[in-house]
Amino acid sequence: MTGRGLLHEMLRVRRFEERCVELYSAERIRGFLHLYIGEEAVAVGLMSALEPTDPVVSTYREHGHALARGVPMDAVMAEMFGRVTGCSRGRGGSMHLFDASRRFYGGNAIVAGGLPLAVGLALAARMQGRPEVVACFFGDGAVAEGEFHECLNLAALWRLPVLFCCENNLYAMGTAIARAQAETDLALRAASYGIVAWPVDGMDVLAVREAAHRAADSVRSGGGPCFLEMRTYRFRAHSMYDPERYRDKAEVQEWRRRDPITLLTDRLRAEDSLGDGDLDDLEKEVATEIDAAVAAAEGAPLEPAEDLTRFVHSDPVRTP
Amino acid sequence: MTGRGLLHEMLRVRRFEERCVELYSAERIRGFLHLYIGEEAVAVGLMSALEPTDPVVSTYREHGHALARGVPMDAVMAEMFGRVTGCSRGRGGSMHLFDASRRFYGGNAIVAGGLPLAVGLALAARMQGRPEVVACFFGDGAVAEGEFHECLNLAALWRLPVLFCCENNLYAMGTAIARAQAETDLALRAASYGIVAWPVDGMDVLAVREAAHRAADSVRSGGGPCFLEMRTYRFRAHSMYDPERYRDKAEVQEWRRRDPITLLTDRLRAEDSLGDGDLDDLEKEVATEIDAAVAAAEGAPLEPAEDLTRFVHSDPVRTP
Amino acid sequence: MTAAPATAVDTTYREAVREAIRDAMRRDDRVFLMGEDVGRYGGCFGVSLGLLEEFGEERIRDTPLSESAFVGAGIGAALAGMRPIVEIMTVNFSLLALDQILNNAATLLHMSGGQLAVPLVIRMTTGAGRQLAAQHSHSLEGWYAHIPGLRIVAPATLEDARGMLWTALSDPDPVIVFEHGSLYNARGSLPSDAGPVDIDHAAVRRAGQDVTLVTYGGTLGTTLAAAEELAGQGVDAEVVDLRTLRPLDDAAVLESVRRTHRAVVVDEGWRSGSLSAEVSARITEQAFYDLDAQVERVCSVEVPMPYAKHLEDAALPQVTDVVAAARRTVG
Amino acid sequence: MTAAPATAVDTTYREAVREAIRDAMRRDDRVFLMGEDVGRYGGCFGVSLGLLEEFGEERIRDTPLSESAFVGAGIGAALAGMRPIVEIMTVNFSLLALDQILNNAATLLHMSGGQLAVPLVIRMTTGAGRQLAAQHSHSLEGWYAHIPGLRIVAPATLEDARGMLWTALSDPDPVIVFEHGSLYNARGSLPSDAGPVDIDHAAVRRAGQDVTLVTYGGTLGTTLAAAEELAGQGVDAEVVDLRTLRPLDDAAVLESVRRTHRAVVVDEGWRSGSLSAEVSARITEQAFYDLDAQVERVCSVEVPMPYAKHLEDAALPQVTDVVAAARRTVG
Ligand SMILES: Cc1ncc(C[n+]2csc(CCOP(=O)(O)OP(=O)(O)O)c2C)c(N)n1
Ligand SMILES: Cc1ncc(C[n+]2csc(CCOP(=O)(O)OP(=O)(O)O)c2C)c(N)n1
Ligand SMILES: [Mg+2]
Ligand SMILES: [Mg+2]
Repeated sequence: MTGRGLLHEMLRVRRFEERCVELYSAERIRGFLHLYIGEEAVAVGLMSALEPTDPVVSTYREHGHALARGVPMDAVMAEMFGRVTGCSRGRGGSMHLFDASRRFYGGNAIVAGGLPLAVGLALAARMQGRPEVVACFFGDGAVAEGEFHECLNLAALWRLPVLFCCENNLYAMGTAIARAQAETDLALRAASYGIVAWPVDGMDVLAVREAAHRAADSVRSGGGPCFLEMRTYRFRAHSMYDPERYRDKAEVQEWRRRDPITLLTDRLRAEDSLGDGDLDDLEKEVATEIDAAVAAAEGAPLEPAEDLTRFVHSDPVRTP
Repeated sequence: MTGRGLLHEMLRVRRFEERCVELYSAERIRGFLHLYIGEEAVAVGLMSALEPTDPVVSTYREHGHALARGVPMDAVMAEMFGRVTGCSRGRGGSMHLFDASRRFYGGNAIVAGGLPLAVGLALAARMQGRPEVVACFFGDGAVAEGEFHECLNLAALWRLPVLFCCENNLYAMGTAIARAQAETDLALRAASYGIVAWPVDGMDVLAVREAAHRAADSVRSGGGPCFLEMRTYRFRAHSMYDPERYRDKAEVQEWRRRDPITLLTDRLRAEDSLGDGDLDDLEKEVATEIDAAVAAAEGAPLEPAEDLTRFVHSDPVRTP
Repeated sequence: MTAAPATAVDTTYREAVREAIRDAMRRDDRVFLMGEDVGRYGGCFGVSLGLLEEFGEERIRDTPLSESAFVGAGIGAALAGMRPIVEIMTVNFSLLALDQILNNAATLLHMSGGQLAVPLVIRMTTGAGRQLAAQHSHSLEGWYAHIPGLRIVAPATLEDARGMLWTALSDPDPVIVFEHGSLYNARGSLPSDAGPVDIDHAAVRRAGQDVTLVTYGGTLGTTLAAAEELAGQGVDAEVVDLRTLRPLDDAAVLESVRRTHRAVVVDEGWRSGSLSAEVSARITEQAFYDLDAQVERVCSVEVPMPYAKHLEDAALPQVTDVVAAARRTVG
Repeated sequence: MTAAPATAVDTTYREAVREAIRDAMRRDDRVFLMGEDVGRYGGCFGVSLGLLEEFGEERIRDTPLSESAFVGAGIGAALAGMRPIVEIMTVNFSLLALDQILNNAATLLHMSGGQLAVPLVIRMTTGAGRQLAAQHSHSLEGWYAHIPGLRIVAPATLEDARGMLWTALSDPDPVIVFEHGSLYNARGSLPSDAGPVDIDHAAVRRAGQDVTLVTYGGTLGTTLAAAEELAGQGVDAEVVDLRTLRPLDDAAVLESVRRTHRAVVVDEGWRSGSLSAEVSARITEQAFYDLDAQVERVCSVEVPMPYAKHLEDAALPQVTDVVAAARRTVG
């Protein structure tokens, strides 16, 4: 993917999220909504280094992961609207985006709850002889959970092909990392399991992409799990209900100066890979895509309530 | 406690456990029975460095912990017999020895289940301004559990007065440590939380005692938690149902050459602190104590079955 | 000297819980509040807002995301003489601490032969209805009500939100308080001197004589609305709010059913194996010959809760469902 | 070519489970067994003894003590096309993995709109009766039977121990198998060609016409013994073994109760909120006018299980309790 392509992807995420805020105020989207604004470089850089067959396990702050993975925006937006055309038929909403065809294993709203799945997907890949890398996203907050420990140990012990993608945005809701972790250097924490781990500037999409390539190569070639600590920041509140009492406006401002989109734009401009009208073109393209997604979602049908109990169990196999 | 005293304590545990085997065969003791034979130096060395007011949290392999802590042998033996005179009224059995008066918080049969209690006991001590050290015992197997991680992090983060006493006997049931832990150096694992941690020869009671003193002093003086990895070995099967298919007889033999009781005996003899008849005297004293405990247990009453539901909740407070 | 007369104060369920915590913290310095984001953030539902400023970091204690460790730490602290209030953000996350709750908090006293009491209070939010989807919408009160050694309470009114906590803290044994997430914004008034209430008895929230509607927590509103609707149809329903889910106040339920001869249990839990099953079984066991009809249950449909509003509505007990069930018993 | 006629083979419940695992491993190379000490040790109850030697370390996979991780890993492996059998040593430890079971295994299919099926089988030992005390004696089948998306089975006979596993593995969705610890040594004979059995239906283990005794798993023996004793007293009891605890085979239970007009549910779980409550509630809901007496329940006393034998006996359902309950319904 070109620099321009990465920029396009980040813009898609950013503008999508911004539109979600409006749609939330308009009560088109409900439930919990966790925005990815500020962290776009992580998902975009990471996904650009994966193969389409690589499984991805995500969190509840996963719009960016889903979009960057290639889940169609129409399907994501329709999901937020609770429509049957959504990528989870409207059953999941913001926190539970799924796309089996793209090996996007969702959308998990239990902090650290996705890590064991990633270990299992990796185990299956190994047992079946498939050279896959399982990308597993989680936040700094997840690192305190017991499951984190169990899974890092298991993946390291069995040398499973898991790429642990830690999105360290310095807060778990209102809890700053120093008030949650005895060891705030999360790459060091991972390294204590004998896992190759290093910190990455999560605001620099090119740095993330490069690190992801290196890590994925190592994992894919049988080197065992890797751990990337992507140092990033969320520019917005934890969710739509968060008055952000726990951090200074100044701190947020400081980080906004390292906006991943601005950083890449400036870089591409400096390199002359982004012409004068290019950004506008991209913005227009993105706006058109989002408008279409919203329009499609608005017009899409709801799942009939009679289907409520469908998929509690698999549909009976129809013998032909 | 003198060297002779330590030897006496270790002999009490060893002979007690040996008698338990007989009593198990005779079906006087039932349920699960986990012996401490081979590991006596750990409990005895450790407890000798604690204050009577220091809380102790233990495991299901805790006869040695209880005896070394000073829980009367009569009460422990009666517990194994299921008698109301037992230290848990016969309700706990081998895995659940309690003695609140000695701040012995039991006897936990969920691996790693005691660690959170220890963290809480330490928190209370701190909040109440009491200079206590909470000694928390657990095995190498427990290190893989999520609770281990959560508790080490919490204790380190809050700098709580916990002394983590890891009994690394190299196996969790039939699973050798290298097949359970990606990082088999458990002191290193603990150190990754910023906890002062070091390995100790768990077969050498004097080494354990010295390490425990140093660690307890550090913890008591506000230095935050410490972690001792006591390297030891269980000479007998995991429980009475274990045919020990997972380890070589030769390995067991090798470790038996470092029997903690023999080691101390030899040392005391070499130092001339143990005279010719002394060991015999100790043995006799211990045998007498055990005989008396067994006799008392045999003769002790059962709790009336009508009291089965008593203590599901606290007895109603009787206003005078 | 005479006490100033109590005035009525406009408030919310959220503020009532906060006031209960504040009151307890002031009364007893062994009390402290511990959980994820209870301090700086003010509680994920804003319940503890302002308490950090008043009581400081030691007593309003933010924890890492380590449910098992901090719930277990609450148990340990209780063993050593503190009176912790542990907040688990929601019941959905409480499963991560269930081993500690079942195997330690509920068990230590009995297993130690009466030596180790655990005076711990755990608060957690429960329930659905806010489009939070499958992993954030459970009603698992029934599971906790299965555990010997625990007392389980479900404040459904402002008075209970304000009053149950201190009584729970005064209990020498562990108590779990379930606060339904849809209630926090409920408005009403409380006397300015509102204080502790009993946590032993069910309460009749509406008297009636044709059918007994038994419920608790988040479905009390639905059930009262159904009773109104039934009244319009000539059916005079009595509404019993269980309040305490363990131990159940059988006597109150049976007293009502013996008068009305009919019962409907309304419970937001998944039907099979929910608390409603226990209530139904007890009614039949103890009042079989007083019953004029089968005991009916209105519960959630047995599906992971969907996000889409129309599906969530279809999954949850609605007023019309309660009305229909009641009519089946009198029909 | 004709198949050799099946002969009867003397065996035990333990061997029947082992044979079921071996058979499944041979039939389908996507199947593997994972859990604590299933390999080198041979399984904490000796169930998997010898399988490591036959199938190797990859497919008989010892895990660290990390219940949440390895159960979740089973879910992940199932998502990716494997057919894992995850062994949790005992139900007591399964709480540490309950979040994974409820929020992932049971939920992913529905929450993903039908995209992600989880063909996973979890086996665990359950129950009391061996003086293992409070933390090793739970019967929590009822909790698992509350969870939509799961199928729960409880083999009570050698035939079911041998036959349920393959059927469970053939299910596209998660199945939990509860093996009662007191059954492993049960002896009996099985045909040499014993194979898969259905996991949809309850089974009548003894026909009778005066009262229906409904049970499952570890209490089937107690219940059959009670039926014999009742026969001696002139009461002809029918014994229904539920076999599958979710979804419950209502039809079978009701068919029997409609004939006998009386029912007793026997369940080793703690009485309040146990599976027996659900069975009782369903009987009353669906067969109220067929009942001649209240539905009775015989369950465990609601205490953490004590170690001492006489106390454990007093806490568990005994033959005399079942007899007495049955007599209350016919009395
Ligand atoms: C087990 C669990 N505990 C608590 C929560 C409530 N919660 C949701 S998000 C969150 C913060 C997670 O922080 P982090 O892992 O850093 O991810 P971020 O939100 O910063 O992306 C919390 C506490 C939860 N969803 N799951
Ligand atoms: C959570 C949990 N999982 C499994 C078990 C079963 N079990 C009992 S002891 C044991 C081994 C523990 O090993 P370790 O911690 O090294 O202690 P040791 O027995 O060697 O003293 C296991 C797996 C348990 N009791 N609790
Ligand atoms: Mg974060
Ligand atoms: Mg060990």
